[in-house]
Amino acid sequence: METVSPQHFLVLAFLLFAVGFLGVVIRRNLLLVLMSLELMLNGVNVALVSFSRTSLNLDGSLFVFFIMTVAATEVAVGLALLVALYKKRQSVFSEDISLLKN
Amino acid sequence: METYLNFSNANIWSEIWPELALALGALLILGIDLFRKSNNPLISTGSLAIFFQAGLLIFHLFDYLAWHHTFDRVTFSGMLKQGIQGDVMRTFFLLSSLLVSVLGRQYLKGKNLRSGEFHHLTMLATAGLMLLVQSNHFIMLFVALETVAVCFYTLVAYNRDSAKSLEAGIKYLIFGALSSSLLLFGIVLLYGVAGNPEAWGASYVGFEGQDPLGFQYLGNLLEANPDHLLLRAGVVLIIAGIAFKIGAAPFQIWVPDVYHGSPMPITAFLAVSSKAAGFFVLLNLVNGPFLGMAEFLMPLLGFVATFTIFFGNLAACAQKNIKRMLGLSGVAHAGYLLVAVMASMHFAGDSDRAIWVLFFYLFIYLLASFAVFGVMGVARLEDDTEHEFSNYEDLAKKHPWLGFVLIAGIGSLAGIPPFAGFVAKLLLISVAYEAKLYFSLAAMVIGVVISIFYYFGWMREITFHPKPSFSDEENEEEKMDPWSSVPRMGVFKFSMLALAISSLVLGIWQGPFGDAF
Amino acid sequence: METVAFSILLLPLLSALITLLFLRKSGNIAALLSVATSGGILVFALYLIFNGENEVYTWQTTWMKMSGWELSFGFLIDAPARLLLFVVSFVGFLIHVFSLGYMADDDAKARYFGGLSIFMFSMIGITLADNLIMIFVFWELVGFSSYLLIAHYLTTDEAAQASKKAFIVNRVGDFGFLIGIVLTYWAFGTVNLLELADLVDFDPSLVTTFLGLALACGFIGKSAQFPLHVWLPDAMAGPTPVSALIHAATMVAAGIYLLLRIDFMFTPQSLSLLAILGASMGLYAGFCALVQRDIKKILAYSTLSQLGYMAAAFGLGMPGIALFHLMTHAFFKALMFLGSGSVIHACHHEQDIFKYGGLRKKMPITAITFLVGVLAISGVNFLSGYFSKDAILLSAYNLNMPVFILLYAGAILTAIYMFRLYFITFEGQARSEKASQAHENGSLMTGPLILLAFLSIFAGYHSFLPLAIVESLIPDIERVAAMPNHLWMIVLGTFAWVAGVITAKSFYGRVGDVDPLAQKLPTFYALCRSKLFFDQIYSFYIKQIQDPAARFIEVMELLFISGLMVRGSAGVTALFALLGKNCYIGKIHAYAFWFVGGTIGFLAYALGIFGN
Amino acid sequence: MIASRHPVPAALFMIISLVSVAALFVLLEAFFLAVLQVLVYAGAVMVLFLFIIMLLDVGPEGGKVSRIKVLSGLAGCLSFGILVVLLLQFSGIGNAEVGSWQPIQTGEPVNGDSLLFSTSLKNFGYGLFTKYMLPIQVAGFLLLAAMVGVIVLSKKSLSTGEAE
Amino acid sequence: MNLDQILLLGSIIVPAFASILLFAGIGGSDSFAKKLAYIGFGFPFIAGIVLFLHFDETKSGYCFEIFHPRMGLQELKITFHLGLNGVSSPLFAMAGVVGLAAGLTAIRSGAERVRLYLALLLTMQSGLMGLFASVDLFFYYLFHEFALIPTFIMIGLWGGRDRRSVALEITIYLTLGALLSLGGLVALNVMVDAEKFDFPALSEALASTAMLESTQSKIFGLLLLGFGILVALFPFHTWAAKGYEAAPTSVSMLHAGVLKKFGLYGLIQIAAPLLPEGALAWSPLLLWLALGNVLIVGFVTIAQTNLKSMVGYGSVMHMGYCFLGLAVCSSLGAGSAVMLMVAHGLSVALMFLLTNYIQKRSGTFEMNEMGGLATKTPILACFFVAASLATIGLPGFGNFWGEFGVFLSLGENPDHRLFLGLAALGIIISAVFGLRAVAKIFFGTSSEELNEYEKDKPILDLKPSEIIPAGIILSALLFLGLWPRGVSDRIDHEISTRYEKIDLAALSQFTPACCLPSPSDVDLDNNQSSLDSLEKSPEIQPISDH
Repeated sequence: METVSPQHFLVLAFLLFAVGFLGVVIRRNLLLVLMSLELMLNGVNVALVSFSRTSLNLDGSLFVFFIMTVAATEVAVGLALLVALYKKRQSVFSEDISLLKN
Repeated sequence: METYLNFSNANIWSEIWPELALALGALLILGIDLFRKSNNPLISTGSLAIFFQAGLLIFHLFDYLAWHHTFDRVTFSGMLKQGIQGDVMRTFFLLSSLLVSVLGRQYLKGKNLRSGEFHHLTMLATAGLMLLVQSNHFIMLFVALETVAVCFYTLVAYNRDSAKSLEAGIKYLIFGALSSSLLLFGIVLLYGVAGNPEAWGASYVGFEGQDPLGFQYLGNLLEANPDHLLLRAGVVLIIAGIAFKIGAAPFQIWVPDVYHGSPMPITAFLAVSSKAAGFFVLLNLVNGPFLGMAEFLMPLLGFVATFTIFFGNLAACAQKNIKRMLGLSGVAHAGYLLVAVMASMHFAGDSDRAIWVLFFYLFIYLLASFAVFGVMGVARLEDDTEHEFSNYEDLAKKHPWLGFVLIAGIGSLAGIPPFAGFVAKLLLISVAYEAKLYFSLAAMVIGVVISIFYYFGWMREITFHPKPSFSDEENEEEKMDPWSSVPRMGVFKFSMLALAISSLVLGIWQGPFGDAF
Repeated sequence: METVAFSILLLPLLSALITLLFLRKSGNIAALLSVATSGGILVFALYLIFNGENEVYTWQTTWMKMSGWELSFGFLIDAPARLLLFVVSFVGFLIHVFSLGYMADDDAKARYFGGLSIFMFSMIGITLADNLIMIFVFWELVGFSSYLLIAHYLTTDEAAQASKKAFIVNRVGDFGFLIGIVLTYWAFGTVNLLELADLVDFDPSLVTTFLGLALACGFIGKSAQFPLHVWLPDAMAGPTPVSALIHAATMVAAGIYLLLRIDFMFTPQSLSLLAILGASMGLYAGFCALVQRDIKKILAYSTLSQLGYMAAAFGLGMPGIALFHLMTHAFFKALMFLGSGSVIHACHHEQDIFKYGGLRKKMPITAITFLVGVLAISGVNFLSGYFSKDAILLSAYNLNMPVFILLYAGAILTAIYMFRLYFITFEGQARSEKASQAHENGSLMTGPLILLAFLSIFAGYHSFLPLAIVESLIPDIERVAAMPNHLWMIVLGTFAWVAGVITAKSFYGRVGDVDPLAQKLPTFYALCRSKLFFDQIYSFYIKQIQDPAARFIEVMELLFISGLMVRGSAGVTALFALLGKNCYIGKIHAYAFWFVGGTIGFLAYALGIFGN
Repeated sequence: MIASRHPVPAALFMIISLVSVAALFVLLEAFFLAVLQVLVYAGAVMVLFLFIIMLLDVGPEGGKVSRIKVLSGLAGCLSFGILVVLLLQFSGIGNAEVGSWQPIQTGEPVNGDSLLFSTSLKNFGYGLFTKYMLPIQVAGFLLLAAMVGVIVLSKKSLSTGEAE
Repeated sequence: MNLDQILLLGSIIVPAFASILLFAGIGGSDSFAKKLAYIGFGFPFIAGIVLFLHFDETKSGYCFEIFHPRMGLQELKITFHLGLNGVSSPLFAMAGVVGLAAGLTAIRSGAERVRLYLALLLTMQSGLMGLFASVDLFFYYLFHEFALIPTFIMIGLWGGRDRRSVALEITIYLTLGALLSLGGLVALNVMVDAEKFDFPALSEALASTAMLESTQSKIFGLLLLGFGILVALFPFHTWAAKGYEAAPTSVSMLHAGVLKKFGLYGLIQIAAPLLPEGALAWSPLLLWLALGNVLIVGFVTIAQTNLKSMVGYGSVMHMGYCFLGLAVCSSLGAGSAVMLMVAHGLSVALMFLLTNYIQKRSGTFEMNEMGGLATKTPILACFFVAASLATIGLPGFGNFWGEFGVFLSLGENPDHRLFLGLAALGIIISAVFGLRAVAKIFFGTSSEELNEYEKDKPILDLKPSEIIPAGIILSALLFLGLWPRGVSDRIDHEISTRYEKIDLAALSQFTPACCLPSPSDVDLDNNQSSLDSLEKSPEIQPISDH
């Protein structure tokens, strides 16, 4: 009987990553862009854990821990930036945030 | 659990005393900023930071010259790999952060922003950079990288009263996060294969009990099977992640915007330290774990270098805004440096010349960039991100010393003798020759020629007084002179002149720098 | 001995230098200095000629050395050199003296006499040179000095044009000469005349027609032979004594001298070609001279024809005869030029012969001496011209009939236009008030005339002349003397000049201020005036071919090199620069696409899609 | 989640996906990480997101998104994903060891430099605080930096005179 | 360190020091600056003359050597090494002479911001002296840049029409050339492992281990391209006339006269002797390009009506002869090319100087708007006629010997005879434009524009302060013309030793038509064998593929 095999996890993880990437590309609301970035990191996490499980090696799981930390900090700083920016520009949409151009 | 004891015994904290000292110094500054009452400028956080880092730099130099560890040693149970190159880079970062503090002090005075956090973050970032270039393990690398990145996100947006600075911050953050997730993805792929190679059809090299995230083991693995697809994918993704850091095409796109928006000292910091760190990490990787894939990576890097050189120079030609132009020229310089990295790959092992040339170039680049950005920081514009060529009319006549420093900087960036940039480029060309990278070499030469266009255009503004046309005179009326408040003799002026003179002297007489370590 | 040679050579240079440096303002002193110099030259030259006891004297030192090529600066004083040295120094001296009078009221005397000195320097250099390169050096220098002297009246545009023309046309000749020298050097390994002669004796096959003709280009340019003859008539824009010295007596004759120096380099073909060339030149120039109104131009064309005679003589293999004619011609042509000079001077620079007339009564000495010259050139028996010219005719008659026919026609023509000149100028009534108030010049100008007249009467009797001078003529003259039908030639020669005199008298005995020939035979007259359209052709070349070509090439250069190559690359760069700049629209998403593209590209590379 | 234009439902979808990721961790026997996942992400991060959304009360994106961009983005990312899947296919996925789960050995948790997989929190902690001591410290400083950064960015800009 | 060495070093140091003083603004007054400039230009002149006289003609190799190993990049084996040899000493003296003339002109020129002007010119001067004095190739290049960069600034600051754009264009163009030649030098440095980066070391290293013919031709091509751009070889010549037209007089004098010799000097002194086979491989193309210089640029020169651009194009045209001399690949050609370089430098500088004088008097460069100046300014006319005749190549001036030698060397190889014929056309072309200029400017009647101009500004003849510089150069030219051995002997010594290999290679290509003993064919056969042994012997491992 066909059980869930590691590569299913991997495919899922990679698709998560891809979906996050897609979100970054198509979402114009920067909040959602940040979320998509989180999603990408999650995909990486899933992949890491499944790898670490299949290769019976703990380092990957430890790595996940660090990745979570980083993700949290990034979100924190990013949101702070967004708030500050919103105060200036009254918008979080990427098309309104294009002062810096050629 | 004595098995874990070996690990904790491996943590010899004295090995990283400069980093620790910097971090503690950062905390100290934060604390002083909290509890300081008096407005005595001598114990202002800025001057404290400068004193502290200068002292640290001197100590570290003493340490380096006294011990001069020539052998590489792995510490922190595989996290770090310390050696002479790491020491050199430490010196480099210390020097650059010291200069950033000098510039920052000057800048913050004018902008009337908080200085404590600025220096705190600068020093933290520097500590992170110093760890980054010594890291020997992907977790260490990632964490250090992120530390630096987070510090930079804040610093880029530090001038939070201007929307541009904030926008630069958000852009840098989004693309930084994107690239770091690419990097992670690559790491994961490598890790996955390294975990159990046979499962992924890779030939297993019997290193029982090696850390699958450590450079050592990965190096052996990649050398064993250089054309394994997953490994290749991982490697290119990691390189993509680093290409973002060094601003190499096609991940260079963020560079001008972020340079444009961020405060002047931070632009310099980005241009010098973060790029240098990226390059050194790349150097570590391609000469360490990725060496097995050299002939697979060489064409990729060659393409990237050529594309970067051409894109940077060409796009810079059309720029009116000087900060953007400098950003793009920085991209071009990244391209030149990539050529050096390729050369180091070409004769990895048998000679360190290419690496030394890379260091030399980076060092000269540091001198030049800080000179340029320092002088630009002096200018008082209504919006300090909008530096036009016209703001620099006749600077050499109005303030000769500023003009001299600026011209020395530009000349060194452009590689015009007698400035040191020329020697750096000469060395670069020679190693590229030895490595037979003729194609990249041609690209480099053409790029340099193109770059003369914009550098010379700027110099022309500084030195040649154009014939006054009516439009100019009309502008004179409402345009305030950006060079109204030029600092008196002080740390700033001293360091600026020191930079310019050193880049002039190094162009003529290299002395001890003239021979590789 | 070499000290004497050096002093001859350097004396005029020294005086020229002094004139240039110190005497620019004080013309009279310069003039005296220069005359004194020429006197000194004459003395030294005579010394050199007469105590050389008739042997070939050589002396040389290294002038320049460059990797195997060694150029020597040396003297070769043999018989022809002595002869030419004599002619140059003697005529030169006389003309210097004459110039004192002629240029008395010129305001640029210093320049004039300085130029004369430079000319003497370079001419003597040619005379004494012992190798081709040295000859070439002085060859250029005489060209330069003639350029300087033609341009003497430099405010007049024609002087400017003429000087330029003279120099450039000469350059065209030197172009061939230069190539000839270079090829000679690489063919023989030396350019020393004596060594060359020895080598040719050793192996005559070394000589090629091309080589000879290339070297002859120098002669063609310098002595204004076809097709490079156009500069000489224009060169008359210079002062008359200059025309006498440079463009009649010595410099143009230097071409013949060059041929003489390298006569062993010529193959029979090239010789016959030269003969035909010279003979036809003699005829052609005669026709041109027949219809000129400018007294100096007439003389110039007669010079051309006489040079043609010499060339023909050389071509017939009689270099000695050519030299003989060179000598006599130098005397009587210098005489006539100086005579015309004194006429012009007397008539306040009026040069149109139809504005003259009846000058015999007003200036008898000039008239008589001029007449002597005319007689001599038209070969009246027992004058100097008679001997040299009839020698040429005789040898032509015996060796090469077509050449003889040409030359004989030329001889008749010579008599005609010379007497035309004489009659119109000196006989009849004055046809302009300038002519009517003309009067004889001072002794400074008449003295040389008389001396030269004397010489042009008696210089033909070579056996009376000192052997040291005429030594080089003897062998060829004896060959001619040994030739058959002398009497027949005497008859023919006499007939020639008599016929000439009669025709000229009948035509030009009584003239108004228009040329009777123009009324009687207008088409023939027009044809001769046109000089076979050479000037038109050359000016057409310059105006319609050379300058447009230059402009065209300039435009091409602007278009392709500085336009397409330089600006084009700059434009392409600018285009790409704009492209690169326009990548930055400032939107995060536009930037994100770069990342997508980059990642996909990298991964594709990893997958080996780009063929790796 | 990325399909929805309005941030609030997007955030909710996000929470769902995060929780399900946690579930995956549980399936992979990484219980501690699953807990962390729920706590950190669902508990902290997403709450923060929702706070901000409410604070700024951003509406949905306008409909003026250019289709071509979306499509190209879609195409790009899908091709990216396909590339990855291809990679897996090429590189011998589905062979025996990968296809099956080995049991977790208990016993010596450390093998040379590498830590062996274990479900026990103790090993996790030991690993973190011995081998990864330095990264942990750096991560601490990382958090500090983030904190300072957030403060800098959100503190009121200081009035003149206070500047040194 | 004896007097000569001190002079040699001083000729570089003194101007540099003076310029530094001026830059730093020591001693405020302009008069002081001028005094300083007198010293700064006078010392190299004296040094040049003295060293020219002290030079030991009999020995080939370097005299007055100064060597300092620790100054320079050890990594690239660069050392600080000065010295003069037979080829460089005449050029060194020439640089001194032209420099003095240019300096005097500049001091009198009365440009605004004269201190800066003099400072830059002094920098240029020191660079020029150093360029010919340095044995080490890197310093040779570095000094060239020292001399080159001030020209850009000075064109930009004191230039004539559209100076800014011209300055930019010239900068980019010449930087390209400089970089390419630098690339060639670096290639030389990398491919040959000598212990020093100067000619003797390199040649001895190459003597021990030969270089592949292909490598040689690659490096030589690179050098040729780079140097060719700097010397305005035919397709790359357009910058020259434009730049000289825009540049102030002293700069044109120094650049066209001296600095432009840099490239040819490098090719003749270094590239061809080190890479004989490369030179031979490139010589056919080079012949055609040089011919393009002579004929095409010559015709362009004829078409010019602006005096200054005519002089500029003329100088470019005559560089073609130098290239021809190089291209024939024989010691005769190279030596004559060096002679021509010396004379050409002098004559071109003189031409630019006189052009400036004429412009000062007539207020224009348009030759059609002049005329009849000779009566008003006889001395100027005298100088100009002399200068243009010197450029034309009249005997008695140095140019003649150079050109004649080049023609002679062209005649040696039967395959080059065609080029001999075509190149000799150049003497006619240059006569055409030179004399046309003389006639238009000085002879004939003065044009009405000139009369207009003369109304408010009377035309005076040269002042003594103007005669002196011109006189210095002209006397040097005459010395060259009247006593060529003064220069040719030392050139001959040096070149014939340097070009032994190349002469042999050339001889091995064709059999000489002449029967004169050339310096090398006495021991032709055994050298011949040694030459082929270089190619075919297996034990000698070529460097180029390490």
